Amino acid sequence: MGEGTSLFEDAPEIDLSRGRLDLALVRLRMAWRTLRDGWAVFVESRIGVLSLAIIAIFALMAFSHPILMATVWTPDVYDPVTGYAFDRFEHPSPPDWRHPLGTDSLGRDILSQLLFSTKSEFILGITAALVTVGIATTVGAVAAYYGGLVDSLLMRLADLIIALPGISLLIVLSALFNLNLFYLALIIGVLGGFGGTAIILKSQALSIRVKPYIEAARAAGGGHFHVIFVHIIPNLLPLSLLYMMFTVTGAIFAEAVLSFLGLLDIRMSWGIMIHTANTGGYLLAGANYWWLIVPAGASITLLCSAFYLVGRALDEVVNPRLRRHDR
Amino acid sequence: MTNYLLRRSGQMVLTLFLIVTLAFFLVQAQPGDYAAFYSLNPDIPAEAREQIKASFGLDKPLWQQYLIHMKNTLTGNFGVSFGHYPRPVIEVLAERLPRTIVLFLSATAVSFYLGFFLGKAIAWRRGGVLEYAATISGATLFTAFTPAFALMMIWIFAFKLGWLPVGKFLDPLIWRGAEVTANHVFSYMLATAAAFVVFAFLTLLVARKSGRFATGRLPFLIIAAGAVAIPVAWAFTGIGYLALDILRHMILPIATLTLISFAGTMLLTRNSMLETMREDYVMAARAKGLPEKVVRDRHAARNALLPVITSLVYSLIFAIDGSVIIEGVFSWPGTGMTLLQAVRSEDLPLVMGAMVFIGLFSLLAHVIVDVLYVYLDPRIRYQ
Amino acid sequence: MTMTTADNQPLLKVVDLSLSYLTRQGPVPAVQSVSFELGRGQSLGLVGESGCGKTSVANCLMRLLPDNGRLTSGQVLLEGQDLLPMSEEEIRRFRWRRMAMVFQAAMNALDPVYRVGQQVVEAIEAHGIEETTAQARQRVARLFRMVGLDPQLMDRYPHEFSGGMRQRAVIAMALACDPAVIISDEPTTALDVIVQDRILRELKGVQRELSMGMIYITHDIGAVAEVTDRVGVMYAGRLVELGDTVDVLHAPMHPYTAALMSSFPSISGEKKALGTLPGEPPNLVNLPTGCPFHPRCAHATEECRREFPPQAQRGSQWAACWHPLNGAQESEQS
Amino acid sequence: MTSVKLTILCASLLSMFVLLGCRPEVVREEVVREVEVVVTATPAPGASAQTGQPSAPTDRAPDPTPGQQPAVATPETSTAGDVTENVYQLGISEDLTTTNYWTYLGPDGTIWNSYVLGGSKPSLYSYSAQRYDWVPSLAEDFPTPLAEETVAGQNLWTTEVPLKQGVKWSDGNDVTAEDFVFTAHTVAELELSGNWPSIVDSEYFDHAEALDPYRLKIYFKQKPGLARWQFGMAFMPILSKTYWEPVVAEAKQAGDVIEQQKVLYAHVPESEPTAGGFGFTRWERGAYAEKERNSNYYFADSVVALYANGAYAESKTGAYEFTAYGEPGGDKTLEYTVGPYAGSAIYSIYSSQDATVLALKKGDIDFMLNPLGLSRGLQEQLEGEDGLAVIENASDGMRYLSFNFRKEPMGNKAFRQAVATLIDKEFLTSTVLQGVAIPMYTTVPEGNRAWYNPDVPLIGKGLSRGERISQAVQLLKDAGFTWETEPRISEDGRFVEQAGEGLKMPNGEPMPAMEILAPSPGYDPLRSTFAIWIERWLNEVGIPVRADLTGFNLIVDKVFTRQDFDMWILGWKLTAYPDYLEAFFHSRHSGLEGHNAGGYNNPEFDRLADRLLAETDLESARQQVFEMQAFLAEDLPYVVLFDTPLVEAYRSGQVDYPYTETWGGLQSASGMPALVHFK
Repeated sequence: MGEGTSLFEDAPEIDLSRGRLDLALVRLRMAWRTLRDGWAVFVESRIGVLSLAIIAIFALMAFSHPILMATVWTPDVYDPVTGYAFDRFEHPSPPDWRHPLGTDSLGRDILSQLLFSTKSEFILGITAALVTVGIATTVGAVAAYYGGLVDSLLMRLADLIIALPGISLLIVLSALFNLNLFYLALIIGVLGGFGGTAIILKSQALSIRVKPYIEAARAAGGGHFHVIFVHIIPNLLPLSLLYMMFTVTGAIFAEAVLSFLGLLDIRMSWGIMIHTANTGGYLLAGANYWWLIVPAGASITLLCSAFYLVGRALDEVVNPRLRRHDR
Repeated sequence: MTNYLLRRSGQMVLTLFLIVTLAFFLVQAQPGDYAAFYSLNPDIPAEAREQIKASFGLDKPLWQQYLIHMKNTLTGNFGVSFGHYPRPVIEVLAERLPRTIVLFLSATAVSFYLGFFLGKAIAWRRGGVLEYAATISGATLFTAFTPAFALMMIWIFAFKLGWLPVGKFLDPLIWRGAEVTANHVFSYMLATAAAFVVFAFLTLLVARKSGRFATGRLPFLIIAAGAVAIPVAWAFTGIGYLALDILRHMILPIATLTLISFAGTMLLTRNSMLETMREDYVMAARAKGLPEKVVRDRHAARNALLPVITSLVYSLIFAIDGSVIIEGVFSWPGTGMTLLQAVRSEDLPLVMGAMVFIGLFSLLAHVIVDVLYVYLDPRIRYQ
Repeated sequence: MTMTTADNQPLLKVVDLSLSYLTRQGPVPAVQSVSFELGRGQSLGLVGESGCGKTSVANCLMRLLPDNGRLTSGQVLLEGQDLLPMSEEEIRRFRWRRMAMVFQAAMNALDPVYRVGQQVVEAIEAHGIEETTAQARQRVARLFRMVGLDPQLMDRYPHEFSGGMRQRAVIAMALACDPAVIISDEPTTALDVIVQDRILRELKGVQRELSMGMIYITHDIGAVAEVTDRVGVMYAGRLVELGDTVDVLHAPMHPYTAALMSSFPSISGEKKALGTLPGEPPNLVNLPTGCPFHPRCAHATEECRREFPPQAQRGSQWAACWHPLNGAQESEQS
Repeated sequence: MTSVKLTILCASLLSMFVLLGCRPEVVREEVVREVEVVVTATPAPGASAQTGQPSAPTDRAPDPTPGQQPAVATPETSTAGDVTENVYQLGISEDLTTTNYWTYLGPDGTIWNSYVLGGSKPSLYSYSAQRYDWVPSLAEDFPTPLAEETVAGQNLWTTEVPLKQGVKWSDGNDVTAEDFVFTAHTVAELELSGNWPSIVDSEYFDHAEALDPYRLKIYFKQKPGLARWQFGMAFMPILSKTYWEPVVAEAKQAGDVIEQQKVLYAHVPESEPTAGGFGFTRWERGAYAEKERNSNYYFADSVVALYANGAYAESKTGAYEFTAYGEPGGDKTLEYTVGPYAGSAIYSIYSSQDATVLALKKGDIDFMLNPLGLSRGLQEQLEGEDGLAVIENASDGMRYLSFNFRKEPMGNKAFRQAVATLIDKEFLTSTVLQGVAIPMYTTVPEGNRAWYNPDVPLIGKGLSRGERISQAVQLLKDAGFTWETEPRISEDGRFVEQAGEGLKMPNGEPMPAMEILAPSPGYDPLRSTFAIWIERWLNEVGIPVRADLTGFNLIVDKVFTRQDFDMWILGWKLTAYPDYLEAFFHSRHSGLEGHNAGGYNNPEFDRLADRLLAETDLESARQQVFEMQAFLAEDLPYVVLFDTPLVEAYRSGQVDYPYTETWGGLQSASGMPALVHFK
């Protein structure tokens, strides 16, 4: 994965004196071209496209919750946490048209919980991914650009972090601190950002650093920050995108596991849904109470593997050596 | 090679140092008083609390506390477990460690092998049905919700089919009359495995040094003989049936761990293979008229293994992480379960101890992988 | 050219060989209707710019095609046996035993994790040339001596070898099974000139000594002149000229050959202004109609644009050109 | 090469079968111990504990099961032969942490330790089955009444207890008064921690003396109430002096008292004499513990009978007969013969409830010990399963909402009553929580029959939504609270059309925004559900509260350690003798870390509580507890919310119990290893 395609390989052709707007325009045009080419490679992966479709469906689900709550669902009945299905006498009750996924053991609508949680999972995953990638690209670029002591320090830190088992560490943290969704995202993001992702982005940044246009930019009087943020980091973005996908998978999975163990301080999530089913003793009930476990369980698996597989497909876009033979 | 290993050991010592520091400052940073955790536990006699405070230097300034903490940790003094008072943390952990190691090393080995095997197969026959099937099922299992999945495995194989036991690591009815403890058997199993690995390693090393029969079958026959000798030797120890009982209990957790974790290795191997398959020496091997399987296994896969071996560390760490959940579901009392119980019962010394142990374990993983790497890559070996 | 097998059959006969690569942009014809013959003890050079299909021809001969490569037509007859319809297993037995290859980048042709000697032994054992490993190792020692390597070195790893040593080892490896034909794909590109020269000479010597057929692929006209008896010139996947090396080099018939030669320093080493070849090699995906060289050719006419030219024969030399050059004129240049 | 690998594999497999064949016959020697007797006893119920997590309410459960099988005796007859074949297999969720009885009642008081270790030590008195009568065990009869006596210039209270003769330790020694004296003195001298101080309270206990081997005299520094004597020292487990004396002597050599305790706690007993139905034989850490039948158990074959008229009778042929609480006669409500009928009891550890249930269904275990019982989903699954019986019992817990009395308006009684009125416990327990919880109105659970007062004021019970709101509004108005906009109820009385706004306290200040700390749903869905609904109902009338669902530890930290909060919801696991009422509500316990974290301070109640502590008579103590319950139900320092019933399952195809109806379920009797029958 060391060397990938660069977004702006031909960037040095740009005359730096031509002003930022032009530069931005050219960059935009080239980014668009790269995107189009990348997309062409991406769509070749049937798994990747399928996974992207799954993510899109989940995104729609996330958006649908507030809309449904504002229109057809009354909070009394459909609130994911405090709702109660008055129209039933027994809970958990099986699906019907009013509660398409039935209700949980506390009489709350499962579909509403699922949709509500989808939103949280997206927020969690994307926050974690943005934090990871934000830190990792900066760390990677800085380490590669300055080298020497800065590089050694940052990379030793990364070595340390990847040596830590993540879930175990989060469990310990949950014992010491009161973790809510935001802190969880932050911690996962920071661990990822200073850890493995930083190492990979650094090696990519190294290969960018030796490209002639970086020399050109420096010769043209670009300061360190200018070079790092305008020339190196944008070229790291494709690879960063790839690692965002993996971070999302990791974050959602970690949340589910910690919630399942009852260690997080949140009111509703897919993990909590399974936790509720489990403490109610329905985890073993399988077929009889499938709607308590399957929607949340399948969502975790589907969304996690979708992000993971999109990442894998992106890998083939970003890393040409994985592509099929081609002339 | 010496340089390489020295540098790596240096890094590891540093990492260990950082882990211990991290443990200390995490406890410091948590809301509430660090001292309180050690001293407010109502189950600990009041005077004992004072003593604990003193032994941790809680009355001293922070930097002195830190130094004391460091010294304590490095000398193996992790304090006294609240939940197992007055057993020292180190003793509790030492008791659990062999079980975790036996289970998770085997599981990682199996899952690594399966992942590598599948990875090389799907890279070799790229775009086949196998690739789609393996990738999708691998990723699905990889992201399957572990507790539910593990429980499902128990339900199917232990309950519905009744082939295997429902969790635990031994059957009390078999062990009732046994004269040895389970840890005794675990240690012997570990020792046997270690001895076998060393034996196989040395055989291969001798084979390679002598160069003569490097490509022959003799070394493999010798290793096979060794493999046969093990159960025979165990049969004479009189505790063979106990080991067998443990092995029977290991099947289901190993299968579960393998299923949830092989995909990582598989997909990595696939990518690594795709890259090595473009190398000239693979083309050369094929041109030499070597059978496809030889080209694939001895040349492409053998080289693709190098970057994958590095990821063995992560597989091991992933397994340790999984242990927190898997051990709970399978009633396998190892370090993962200890950590979870300690967290739940706020047995902070045990939490910290378990964390440092798990850190040590992942360092051990690094060492193993480094040695393997040196063995596998002559370019490093002869530097 | 005159050296044929006893039954008057050429050692290697390639007839109408065509290869396409399937790509996202559609099939790309990498080799089109290439035909040539090679006799025992004879050596044939294939020259052309990079991307002209030389290496693809070599790969076709060894049937080592990437998974998107498709042979669309042709025959490759080695000692009268057609290699193309063979099953994978049959071709596997054939490779190296009868036709071996010296790889383009010898640097990378050796597997870094095995000892060099072992990699040769492996080939010997795969074809059952020697009974025991010990005998195989003796054979490797002989081969090492033959290519000028100390047999002691066989238990070293590739990264302990210098570039020249590796190249020799690769040659030794190619010779391991006494092949009838040896294909050398730019065997010396990565080496410095002096080593290059020595290895070339040794290669030639070994080929003569063992009386093997050799196909020598290069873009280096100088090397062609040194080692080959006949030479074929390739352009855009087609063989555009074929003839005895001396004839082709002194009196090229195809304008492309002439241009190619003019862009290299003289064989005799005289300093001389390099003629430049205008334009770029054509995009194989989108070949020009007619003669593919016409956009770059000074002599191009309407018919060049319309139709692929027939072979123009001159003795044992031919060129696919509507307007073959007068050899005498051109020879002045060289 | 592959074929070689295959060879290795086949060879290994083959040799494994060889190995299987070599499995030695497990030769089991009949362990004949020279043992006779012993009484199953239980330590006194100590302080109550915060109910923590649903899956293990208190891992430091200080109350190791109220009265186990009452011990009684007749010499053992010829049951031995066939009985030893039976193995009683139980599932537990967590490992023991010690096998040392001192440690178990000291710092390691987990429920799991109590399941396995409990019942192997004799005690003077114990609880009777089902009814929790106070009956003699090692004692031959009731003690002499407390008397004042002056010893060496000190004014002491004394009592004398006659002991049964012929009760033996499994090492052959008699269980005598000396063992009691040794145990009590060790606890006092080493200042043992954990549950010990509540059993041997140094503020009361002075010393004990063996008048002769079977006559014991205990001296108290001040007059002990029921909690200290009858439900305290009288339940003290008695440890063997012969075995422990050297260990204690060695411990006393160690430096200060902490070191001494450490030495004692760290001792790992080996073949320690037992006096219960079983003796501890093997502990495979993390896997299982095994107890083997004590073949000369003194109380084996004794017969216990409970009569409908309240009488209690216990006898062992040729040894003793005992009756109390009236003349035996009329209907017997219960009669059983003490075993044990099993050769051995094995406690296997299954760390997840689901795995335990599968093991139960599969037949690997006969009964699962779990302080929380089965959740509803599991219950449903096991019901109707062949060979399994599901039973339900009242439990010994209480979940409550309480207030910080240091802040207004929480100190206002009308406010608390209004809150209690607004909470529809029946709706939540039966409708929302589907009957997994039982509404509660008083601080003693119904299952605790001897002490439960059914006639306390039931604030809000049976009201409709509308009635609740109007009553609460009225209560607040009467106390001087005012609204800018009063809440308005819909016509059918089901919904609030207009929530109350601008609520002002009697002093004219606006009602402050308040927080209810409650466990998060991940921790306990029941309590968090309550919290969320309470938040909603209070908001409807304009009381600005917000439920803060958070970690258990954080609540404990805020409420008990720092006392920085408004309201909180937690739970207690309760002891049979309700002296906890004093601990929870007496103003002397309202300091930091005290049980009365809310700072409830009512001199009237303090007087009641003090009187209870000093009470020595059972019947008048009962009257006082009734009075206290009624007082609390009206003054509402706690709004008691609910309790959960305890559901358990056992393999009825395999085992049978003399009775299954008991407070806290079979688990509270540790699965009755000495009573269980085999089919």
